[in-house]
Amino acid sequence: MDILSLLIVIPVLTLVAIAFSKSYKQVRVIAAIGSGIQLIQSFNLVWQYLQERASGNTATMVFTKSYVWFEKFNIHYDIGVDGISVALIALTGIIVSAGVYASWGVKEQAKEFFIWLILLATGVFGFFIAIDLFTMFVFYEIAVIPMYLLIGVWGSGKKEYSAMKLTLMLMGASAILLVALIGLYLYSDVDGGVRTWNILELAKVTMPIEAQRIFFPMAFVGFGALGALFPFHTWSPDGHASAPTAVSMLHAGVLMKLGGYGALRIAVGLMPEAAQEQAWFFMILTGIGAVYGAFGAIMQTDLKYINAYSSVSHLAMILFAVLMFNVTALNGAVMQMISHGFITALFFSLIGMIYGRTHTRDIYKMGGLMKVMPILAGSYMVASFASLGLPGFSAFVAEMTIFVGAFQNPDIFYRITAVLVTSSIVITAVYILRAAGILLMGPIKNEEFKELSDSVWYEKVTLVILILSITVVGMAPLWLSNMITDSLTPMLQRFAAL
Amino acid sequence: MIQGIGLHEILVVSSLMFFLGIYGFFTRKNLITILMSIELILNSVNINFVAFNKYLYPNMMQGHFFSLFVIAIAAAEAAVAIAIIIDLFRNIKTIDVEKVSTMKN
Amino acid sequence: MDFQYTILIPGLMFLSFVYNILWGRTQAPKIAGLIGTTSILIAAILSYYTAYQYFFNVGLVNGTFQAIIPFKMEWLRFNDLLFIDMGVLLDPISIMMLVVVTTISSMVHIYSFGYMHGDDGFPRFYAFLSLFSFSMLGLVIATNIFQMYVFWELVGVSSFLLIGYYYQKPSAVSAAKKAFIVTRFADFGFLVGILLISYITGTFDFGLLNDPNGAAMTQGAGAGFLGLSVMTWALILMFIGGAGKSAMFPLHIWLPDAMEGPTPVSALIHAATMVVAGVYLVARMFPLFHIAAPDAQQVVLAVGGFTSLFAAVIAITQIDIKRVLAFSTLSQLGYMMAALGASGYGAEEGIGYTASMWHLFTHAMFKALLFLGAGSIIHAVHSNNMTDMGGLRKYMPITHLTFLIGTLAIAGIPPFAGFFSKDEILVALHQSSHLWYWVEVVTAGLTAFYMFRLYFNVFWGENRHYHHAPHESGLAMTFPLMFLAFMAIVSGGFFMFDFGQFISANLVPYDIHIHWDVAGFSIAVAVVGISVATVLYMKPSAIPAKLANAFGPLYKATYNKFYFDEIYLFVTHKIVFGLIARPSAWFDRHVVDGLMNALAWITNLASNSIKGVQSGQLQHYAMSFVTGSVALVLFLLYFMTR
Amino acid sequence: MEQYIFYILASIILVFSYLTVTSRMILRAAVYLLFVLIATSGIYFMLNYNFLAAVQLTVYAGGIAVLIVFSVLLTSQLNEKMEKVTPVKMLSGGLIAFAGAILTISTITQYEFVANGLAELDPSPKAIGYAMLSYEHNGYVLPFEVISVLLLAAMVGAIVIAKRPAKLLNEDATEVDMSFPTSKDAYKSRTKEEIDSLLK
Repeated sequence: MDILSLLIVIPVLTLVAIAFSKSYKQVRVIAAIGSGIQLIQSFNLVWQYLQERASGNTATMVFTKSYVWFEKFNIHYDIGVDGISVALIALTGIIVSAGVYASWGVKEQAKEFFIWLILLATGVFGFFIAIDLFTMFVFYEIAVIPMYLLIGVWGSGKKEYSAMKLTLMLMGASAILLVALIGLYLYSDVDGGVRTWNILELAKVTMPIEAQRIFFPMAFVGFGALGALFPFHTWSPDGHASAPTAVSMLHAGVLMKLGGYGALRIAVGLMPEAAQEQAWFFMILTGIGAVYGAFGAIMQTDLKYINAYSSVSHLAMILFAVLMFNVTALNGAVMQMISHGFITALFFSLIGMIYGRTHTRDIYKMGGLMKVMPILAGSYMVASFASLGLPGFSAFVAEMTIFVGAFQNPDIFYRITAVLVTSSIVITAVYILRAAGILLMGPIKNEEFKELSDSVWYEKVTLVILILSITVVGMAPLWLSNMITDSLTPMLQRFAAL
Repeated sequence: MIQGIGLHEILVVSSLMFFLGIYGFFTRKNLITILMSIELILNSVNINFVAFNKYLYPNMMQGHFFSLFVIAIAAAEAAVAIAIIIDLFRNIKTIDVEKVSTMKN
Repeated sequence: MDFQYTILIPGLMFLSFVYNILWGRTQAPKIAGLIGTTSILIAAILSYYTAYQYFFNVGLVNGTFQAIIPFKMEWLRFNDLLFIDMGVLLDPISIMMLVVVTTISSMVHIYSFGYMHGDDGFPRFYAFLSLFSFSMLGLVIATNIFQMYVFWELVGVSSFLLIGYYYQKPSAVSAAKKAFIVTRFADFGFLVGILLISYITGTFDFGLLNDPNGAAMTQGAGAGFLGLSVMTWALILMFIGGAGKSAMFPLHIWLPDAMEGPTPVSALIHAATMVVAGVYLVARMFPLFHIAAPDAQQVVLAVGGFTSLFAAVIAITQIDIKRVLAFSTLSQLGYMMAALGASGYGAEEGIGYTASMWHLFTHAMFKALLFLGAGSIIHAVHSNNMTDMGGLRKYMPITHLTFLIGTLAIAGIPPFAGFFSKDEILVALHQSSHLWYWVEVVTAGLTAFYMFRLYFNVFWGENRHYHHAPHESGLAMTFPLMFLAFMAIVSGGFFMFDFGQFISANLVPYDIHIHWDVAGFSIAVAVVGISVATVLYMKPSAIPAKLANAFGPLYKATYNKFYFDEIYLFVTHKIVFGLIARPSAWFDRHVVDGLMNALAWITNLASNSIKGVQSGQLQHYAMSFVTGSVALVLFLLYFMTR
Repeated sequence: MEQYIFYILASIILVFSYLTVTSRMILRAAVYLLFVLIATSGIYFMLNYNFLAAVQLTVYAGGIAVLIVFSVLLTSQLNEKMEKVTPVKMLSGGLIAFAGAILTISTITQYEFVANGLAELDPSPKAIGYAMLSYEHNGYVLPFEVISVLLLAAMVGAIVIAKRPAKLLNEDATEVDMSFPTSKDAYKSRTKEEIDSLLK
């Protein structure tokens, strides 16, 4: 069993074990053990990867394996990782573990809940290790579908509406995406040879510009919708507001990163010419998204809506950076994926915990929580500071990398959008502090809230895992940044040839 | 062969009969009358088979046999259909085709 | 000399922060305080030792102070040229700042033992103090702009946390938010400035940027916008960052509100250390400002000069003693900025630079003294308002005496510290710009007036009826007062008169002379100010009220700080929130989301109308089947026969 | 002579077909159908397919028509007229049927059928019997067997369906009620709601 396939096998085994377990207590213990092993395996992978690179392996992808899956269309189960996917796999491992602890309190239909949750994680892991477009797409769909049930069944509020909206919009986007992928496949033999879905092979193909012009926007929008590209982001506020805690965490933390990852690796990575040609248009969209999401967040009163809009703003930066075509910005994009994954997961887990106590998410109904639950409130402050890009936390590193990268392009249009996107740090500060100020500070508004308890052990585990990750990346970013930069080199060589 | 009557005449008769059957099938609401319309349609087809056999390919018997089999099948079909109709009537007290839509929802 | 241990100066504070924030709550409050105080005292001793070693043994090589980088590590790499190092840069101004920060911070740590005694959040308070000290120390020893920016943000957040320390008080929360957001807005300018400079010069490093013969001096000269070169724009943007942190007009609005924080915090952050970060930034980038972008330097001069006058005028009418001090801080920061703006590059021409740094040093001492004194008063009276005070000199002799020393120092009366540094600033302005010279002279008179108004109102004047008699504070609070009073006397001319020996724009030591023509005039102006205050406020009298009436609208405008808060409120709430945020939230929920919902709705509608075809009616199906067949046959016939 | 007989048969077929599909008295419709079937067998006789004509008479006219008449008797009130056909339905159905008929007839009349002119096979019952059981050329043993199985299946099916006790009518009755409802209201046409409530 190779190290990458283990990443799929472990969750699948966990699924089987959960299916045979009796009570919700067993289920959650099994899920915790399974995700724990997965987490260790993810870190092991990071370690193995660094060893492999240190030993002088400079292949674009390492640990590659290939099995024929469907001969007729040359579909393979092709797997392999580079620094970017390794980093994102580690992110996924961490957030899935944290998510399992965050759903420790799920008792109703716990077995089904954890099965769908782990299945979702399986899809994400598969997506990150796959380097065959079709296999990638299959895993992508595996990741998206459980979301419908998780929100529709275990959600709150107008969950059916949200679940339906989320699924339909993502399905619509993936339909467009599939067209683009098939397009890539059909054009993969323009240089002669057989058609292929393999990313590494496709990267060598001189894709005709006419084809790129059609398929690039499809691929970018297809992935972008998952990455909350304006104006295809509206599923995200509703979806997050209705989703149960762990699902919000996983969704915003990991699943939405699939969009950025795909946009980077497939849309821009395989069709750079068209990407450069059409970048201006998508830069406008992402520029708007970054600022407009932040402005949208100012006026929200529901904690989850605030955070969802903040995600729109932060994810727009990822897509923005992806369009910058230089090593710094792309590096920043990946760092932002990881950073935002941690931070937004922390936010959603905290919101879930606070909601579990106060039974409201309306910030105006709460206040002075710092006094009542210092640990949760303190963690919320940490999340807030991390989110508004305070040094020492991961977002600062990521955002600064993006900004510096964006400024490397001398074009005046790029410059202006870069300043526009940069200005979102001010607006972010406004809405983050507004929410934190109303929620945590000031007098306690509701007498009943004085009786509320602070965090319990499994909540602390969630918080510690996430805060630790945020600060480690924030304080010692160099290794991560180097790991990502190395893996960007092949792509940059292609850009340089333009 | 019928003296003085060509294939065309027979076919015209049978197609008129056919479309009368069709018309009945469209407009009738009672299941039994619909069944009757179907019998008309089957009969018109039988006439066609027979006529083609007789006029165009007298050296073979395919049309003839086909008609025989159709009659057999028609008998079976009528038996089953009427059994269903009766059962339906026993259960829901109507054989109005527009009201028998409980399988729809 | 190996200065590697200097990393411990911020490092200790960081450890103290981490320990206190994680485990502070679980222990006796005193332990947190002790840990914080011990760390800062060790850091202070290390700083003094470093200063001694640097200024007297190691620093001077060939008649020039060397920049020493004893520690440096790569923290983040953007590309081959641009990377962020975390390191320690030792040069005269950074070492001076180390001394200032650790000294004031030590005093505040000690003082807080008395002031914050019995408060619930005692460990939290010390944790945040440690965080602030760490960030500020990291800022001053930054080796490159980006490291500075990193710590710049961190001091911003420590300031937020400490202003909002009494988080259950809505006014404190909104003041904290205001401070953070206003400085954040300024930091946006700073950041864009950094990005522009990094793009122009391809480096963040102070050494490369500030080399007077380096490439950076000319790289941004061309390709301008609105008639100013790129470098000028970049530096103006960076100055916006500095202006935000140093609360220069028009970004000054957060500082008076920041007085909602505990008084030791005001002394440490909002008087002595953090607010001078902007001044320090300009001083740090001074060669670039002066050589590469003289226009930007003019902006610094104008903003600084105007702020000092503007704040002094407002300070006259305020009745909250901490706000009076806050506006005086603004005014003094304006002095420092103006001095930098007026300075030349070189030894004698660079007098403004030296004066600015010197004033930074003396101001830190006497303003911290004044704030801590004010804290002592508030502690005794339980009110911030002058109208609740009077005749306190009998109850609080030590506070009274030290406060008087601080007041004299800020008023510019020799031989107290403020006189010397302010005199040098006036000299520098006299040399370069007469307009701003006169503005600052007037400001000096106003300063003397309003400080003595404060002094007389609190310690003289009417004896109020207190609920329980005010009493002198304990040793933990009076010791820092005495120490800082001592510093306020000696940091001027007495034993470090030759500040020019240590700090000059081009790092070459030189001698400073007192220019008695400028100095004499400024003393005279100060004395006039003091006299007027004495006449008006020493004994209870009706004259101030009459004057206030006589200047009705003007008095009202100054009392309301020229309505700047209201303007900002209007801009933020009505324009930003009302005209941008609310519409965009609405737009998103209704138009963008509405489009998506409309799409779903149309699909639904279409499917509903098509659904009718699947009626479940056999006859309908048959009819469509036959219709279709007929149509198909017709179609085929038509095409087959044509 | 034969010509006229054919025209008579044809007109019987068409007239009674029309009556079959339009008559509002259901039993009459069944009888009209019987006439049509008989007339059809007449045509078979004229074509000299005597065996087929006999089968048509016995199976169709004798069997199926009687079956239909019985089912009519079982399920309908004999003196009750069926509802009138709505004009929309009549129009749309008529139009389509008419269009189809026109199309078909015009096609037929335009087409020249060519006979192969070979000698006629013997359509006597004996020959038919041999052909039916022959597995050589022009033998039909396979369809014959298939039809046999089909008939068996249909027989079983018809019995099973029709024999199923009417449980839904009287669920609390101890004995299964096999009788048909006789009261008049059992025959009135029912709304959908009533049917639903019956089905519950």
